[in-house]
Amino acid sequence: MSTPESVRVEPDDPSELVETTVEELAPLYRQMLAIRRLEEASAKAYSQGKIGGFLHLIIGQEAVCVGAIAALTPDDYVVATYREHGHAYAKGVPARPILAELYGKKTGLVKGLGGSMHLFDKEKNFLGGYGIVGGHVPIAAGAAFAAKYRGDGRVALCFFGEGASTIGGFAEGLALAALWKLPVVLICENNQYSMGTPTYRSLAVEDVSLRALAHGMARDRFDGDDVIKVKRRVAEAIERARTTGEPTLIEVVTYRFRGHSMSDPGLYRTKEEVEEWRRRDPLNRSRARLVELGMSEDDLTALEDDVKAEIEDAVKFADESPAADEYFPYVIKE
Amino acid sequence: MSTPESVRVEPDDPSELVETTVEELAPLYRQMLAIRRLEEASAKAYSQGKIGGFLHLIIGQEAVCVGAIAALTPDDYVVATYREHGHAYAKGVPARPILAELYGKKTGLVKGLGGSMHLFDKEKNFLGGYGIVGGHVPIAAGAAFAAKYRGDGRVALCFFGEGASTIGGFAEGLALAALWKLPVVLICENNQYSMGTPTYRSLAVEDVSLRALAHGMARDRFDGDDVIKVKRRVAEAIERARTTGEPTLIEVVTYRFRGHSMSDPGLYRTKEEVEEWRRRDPLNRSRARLVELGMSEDDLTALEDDVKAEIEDAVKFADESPAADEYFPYVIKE
Amino acid sequence: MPVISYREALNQAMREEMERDASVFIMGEEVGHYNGAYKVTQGLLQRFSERRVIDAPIAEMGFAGVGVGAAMVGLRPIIEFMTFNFSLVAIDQIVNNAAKIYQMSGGQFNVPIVFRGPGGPAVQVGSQHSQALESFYAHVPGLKVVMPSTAYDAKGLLKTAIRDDNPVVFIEGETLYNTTWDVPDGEELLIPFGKADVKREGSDITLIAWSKMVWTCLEAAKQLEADGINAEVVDVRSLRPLDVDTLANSVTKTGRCVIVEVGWPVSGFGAEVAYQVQRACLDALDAPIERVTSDDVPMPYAKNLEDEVQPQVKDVVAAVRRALYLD
Amino acid sequence: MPVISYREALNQAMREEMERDASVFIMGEEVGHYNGAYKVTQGLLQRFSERRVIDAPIAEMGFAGVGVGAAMVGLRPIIEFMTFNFSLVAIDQIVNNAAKIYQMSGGQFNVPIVFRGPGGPAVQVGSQHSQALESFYAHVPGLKVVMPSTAYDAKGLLKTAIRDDNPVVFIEGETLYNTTWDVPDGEELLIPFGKADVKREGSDITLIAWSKMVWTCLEAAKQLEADGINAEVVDVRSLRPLDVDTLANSVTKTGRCVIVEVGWPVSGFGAEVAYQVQRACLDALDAPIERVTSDDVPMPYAKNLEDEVQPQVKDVVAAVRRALYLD
Ligand SMILES: Cc1ncc(C[n+]2csc(CCOP(=O)(O)OP(=O)(O)O)c2C)c(N)n1
Ligand SMILES: Cc1ncc(C[n+]2csc(CCOP(=O)(O)OP(=O)(O)O)c2C)c(N)n1
Ligand SMILES: [Mg+2]
Ligand SMILES: [Mg+2]
Repeated sequence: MSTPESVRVEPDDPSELVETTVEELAPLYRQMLAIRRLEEASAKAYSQGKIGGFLHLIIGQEAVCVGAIAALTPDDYVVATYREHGHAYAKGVPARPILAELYGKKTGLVKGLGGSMHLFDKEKNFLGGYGIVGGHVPIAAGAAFAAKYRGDGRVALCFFGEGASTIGGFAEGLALAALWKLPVVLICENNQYSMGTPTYRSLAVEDVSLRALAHGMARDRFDGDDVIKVKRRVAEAIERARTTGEPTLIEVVTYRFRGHSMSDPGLYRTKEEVEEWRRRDPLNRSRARLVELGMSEDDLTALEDDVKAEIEDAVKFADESPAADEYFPYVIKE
Repeated sequence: MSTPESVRVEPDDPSELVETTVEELAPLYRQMLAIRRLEEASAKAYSQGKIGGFLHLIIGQEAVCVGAIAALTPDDYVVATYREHGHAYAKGVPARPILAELYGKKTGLVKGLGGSMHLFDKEKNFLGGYGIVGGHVPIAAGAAFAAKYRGDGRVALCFFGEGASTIGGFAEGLALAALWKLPVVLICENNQYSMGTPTYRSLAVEDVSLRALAHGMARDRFDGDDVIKVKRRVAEAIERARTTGEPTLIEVVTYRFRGHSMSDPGLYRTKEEVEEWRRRDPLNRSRARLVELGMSEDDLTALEDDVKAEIEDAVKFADESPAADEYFPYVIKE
Repeated sequence: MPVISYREALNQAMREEMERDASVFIMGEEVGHYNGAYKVTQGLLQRFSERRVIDAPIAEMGFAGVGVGAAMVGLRPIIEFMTFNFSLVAIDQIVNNAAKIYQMSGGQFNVPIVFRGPGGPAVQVGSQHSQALESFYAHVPGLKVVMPSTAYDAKGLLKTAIRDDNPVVFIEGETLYNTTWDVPDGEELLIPFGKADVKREGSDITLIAWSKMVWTCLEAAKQLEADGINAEVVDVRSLRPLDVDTLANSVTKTGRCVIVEVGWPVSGFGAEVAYQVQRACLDALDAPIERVTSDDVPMPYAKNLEDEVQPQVKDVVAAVRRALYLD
Repeated sequence: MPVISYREALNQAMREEMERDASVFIMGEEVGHYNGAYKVTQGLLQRFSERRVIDAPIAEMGFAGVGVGAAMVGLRPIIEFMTFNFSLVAIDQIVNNAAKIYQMSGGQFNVPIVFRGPGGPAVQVGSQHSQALESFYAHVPGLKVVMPSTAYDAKGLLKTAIRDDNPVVFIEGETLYNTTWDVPDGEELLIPFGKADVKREGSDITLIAWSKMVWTCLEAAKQLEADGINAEVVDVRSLRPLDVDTLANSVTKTGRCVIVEVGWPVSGFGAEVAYQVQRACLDALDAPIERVTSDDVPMPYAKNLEDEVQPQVKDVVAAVRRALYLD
């Protein structure tokens, strides 16, 4: 059994600064902000009855998907859960079809058939959007298997919550990725709750990354406040996957500011706890960093206005789009 | 995360001697021998067409089930796989109903309904006999859960092959046992092959016991040649389960002398490898030890004759028993 | 009689049975501290403590199996699936273990366990979270399968399920939790399995349904009345064992039959019902049996499509008119 | 035409398709070095190397899912289940992922995957290893379900399955591997899905079956001939899509119908067939449709009981006589 030298299992000191530039950080800040605004717009539309079903927001966790996916190339694959609007956006899916999908419109990313939990974009190599906890981990391993089979150098990123770490799908995906050395990076977004259950009541050991150990798989573990740190650390794993074909299990400690889904008031957490994490808001942190790095308030405001306009446009688009209208053609491919 | 001090993960030096007495060892040797003869009788009956279906023999591995179960009390539970004749016998099930079951007779342990893979004995707290790899691990955790629920101090032993360590049922059973601190001892009989697949092609890391690590579960790993050693080491885990309620994952390295089942000629192993392990035959080892400890050849021969008579009687019983004749009453309990 | 919700009825059933029998416990995701994803287990943790109301991590195969093991040695677990969609990762425990252990052990170990939770299409949750799987479970010998449509039936059938010595798959209507019905207080409400229930008497045609579709049929019957068509609505309630007699008696009386289910058409449980009814009363049938089912597609997300896919009152009315040769 | 075994036919189908299309690969337990638990993949590892013939550890949910992911990005996996009994631990991948991804993705990602392996009762392997699960899979939109009875059909249907752009559940008869049939050599054998096959022409009654039961029906037809009864045997072959036309044409011709399946009776696929046939030709039916199924029990181990549980030639003959009002 071997574990790479590079493994750092403890969350780092959150105040630690990772070197970056305005050129690198500003677009990531923009993505995070767009995701935040998109989620807020979705929440609003949900409360207006324009979106139905389950709506899982990622507010507070934006730095994870944005940072991780920033380390990919467009050819690489991303596989995610039901909490995936941000991941889709970070992979290049525009706000318009995402929101239209949530509205159940014909112009939606998947024609109104999938809704919030099932975003897919073939062109962007965004492979979904899955509602069965853990069931998508083998799928990500499969995309990585295909990359290895073809030798095309692609890598698959797979996102899942810490709640998924107890289910068989995750365990089997992990075992196969390790055994066959598949170029997949498994990213556990440990937001410390699986619905209303805190990790200390669902995990015997509150360190998901340790699962890699018994499979001789590389692992990493850090906090997800700094989008650049996420990018750097995930980039190491991606590099390892791309060059050696070896998988990595990464755990990023993060926090969702809102309930599990729109129907969850989140009463199982104290106000203080939520406040504490809101103070660590990855967006504020990145914005402050941009100011430090010399980005002007004007430029920031311009960026923020641009995001606002983008999301407003998406809302308008979703609002004005026609309702979804067909489903039979998409059951069996002829 | 904590791992008990007592963990020893490397297989011990097989020549190492564990203290014992004739009084302790002789009955265990007798059990092992009875199991060996029972398996041989089964193999013969299979080749005569008296037993059908899949027949998985445990020849070579006898010291594991015998040693482990010797450390239990009758009230404790045992849950096993399809390769479980020996486990049933060690838990106190007589040879007669075991063999009659394999023959599909009315007098069989489960009335001819289960066959070789599905032995059950309620009175002996032998909970089966399961054919779906890994699926019985949660069941063992469930029996342990019941023991904890009632506070009755019972412990459950669960046996499985190393091939089961990649499947979800095992992973979930392990996670739950660790989280809920269930008094279960999970015993991986690592016979180095899962059907025709050697461990180096099925496991990323050829040490199943390491899986315990990430769950903060106690673990142990040793070879299964010496029945007394198995008994001692498993006894430690049983003691831990009984007194603290904590589960243990134990891996015992062993070897099956024959194919996976009667229909497997075992061509994937070299003659030399098989010979090497036959030389380590746990029965020979125990017999030699008994001689060393002062048991006379006469006493040994008497014991061996007794075993022979017991199994011959069981064969006769099975042969002469009437065929199974009903199945409807055992579908739904009225 | 007090009018209570389907949710409250289920809660009462579990509470009463847990009071009555210390071997009954509940295990599932969010059943305790969260009081249940659908609040069906509201207050039970508080009443019975963490020993008997156990929050499980996400490991359906694992905790379903833990339930089976515990049941084998005499406890009476109630395993909650947050929804039956998630039972698919645990179905091996249900089909290969729970249903078969009594047989495999030659009658030694029975498995008194209830697998319960909401099933059937929910609202706008997409195809992975919206499906009716009763045909799977009804197929399997060794299981009992129950699907109540009303609060009354929910309470009486769940209490029976908990006392049953066999594994019971108890599928609640995901959209029925807020529906209300008269449910007697005080006295013991136990509804035997294998008894269909005539929810509305009628003479012209028999509508056979279970769970949510009973409500759709009752609504259709109301509309049909306006056209002078008097429909009888029979609620199957217990799919396995199935009460063919009550169904056949009704069809013998009316001469016509429409079977309504929210599941997929092919190999849906309705096909079995159709076969049984046809066998029991072919001569009494004045028209071919009609089936109304969801479309043969995974459930779409958009509300308008979702409605289109599922049987609506108008679809039932249309089927009745076909069966009466009115159109 | 060369006479080859069902096993060899499947092997040829895979070999030919792997030669033809580099994106086809095989994954499963013991498919490579061991040449398959039932030797269906004999020689393929040697021919195509470990890259394309992949021995998987015991993790059906995992490797079924790996297949789905690989198929989404354009490979064409053949996933072998050592037997379909073990598909129950992977069924979530089949039902919730493979079958639905084309729909969930709004038609963007199709999943060209074959899940294959033996199914149906084997011989004396007990209830966990002996069951017919086709009713489960046939229930699910998004899947195709195929069950060949002969070497000819096995080859032609498997080749079609591998080329199909959708997930195909391909269930082989666990006891049919050694049966032989004429299979053309050289030319390309592709049998379209959705086409039932009349395996024996007859005029008095239609026997409908699939997989192993086709052989039972052919044997019954032979015996019936001695009594002057001329039975037509129709092999369903493709359960989903189902060729109702061919079935209905036969029943319209004969006026009588017996459906024979080796699965459990309740909600078995035969109920669906019965419903479809009844709908398509109620007026042509001179007697109620008869079904012959296994008994409603988990499979016992003892040979004599195992035979008793499953439909035998004599049971088919008896059902035919009932349908002809001869007894
Ligand atoms: C197999 C399965 N079981 C249960 C659920 C219901 N469920 C949906 S999300 C969720 C919690 C998941 O928590 P986690 O994995 O930590 O992800 P998070 O929601 O925190 O992002 C549960 C229990 C499900 N979707 N699938
Ligand atoms: C879920 C499942 N998949 C596949 C099989 C077929 N199978 C039976 S035993 C076996 C090998 C098991 O190997 P291991 O766990 O090492 O146990 P051993 O037979 O060596 O004792 C396999 C693949 C099965 N029974 N269940
Ligand atoms: Mg979480
Ligand atoms: Mg082994």
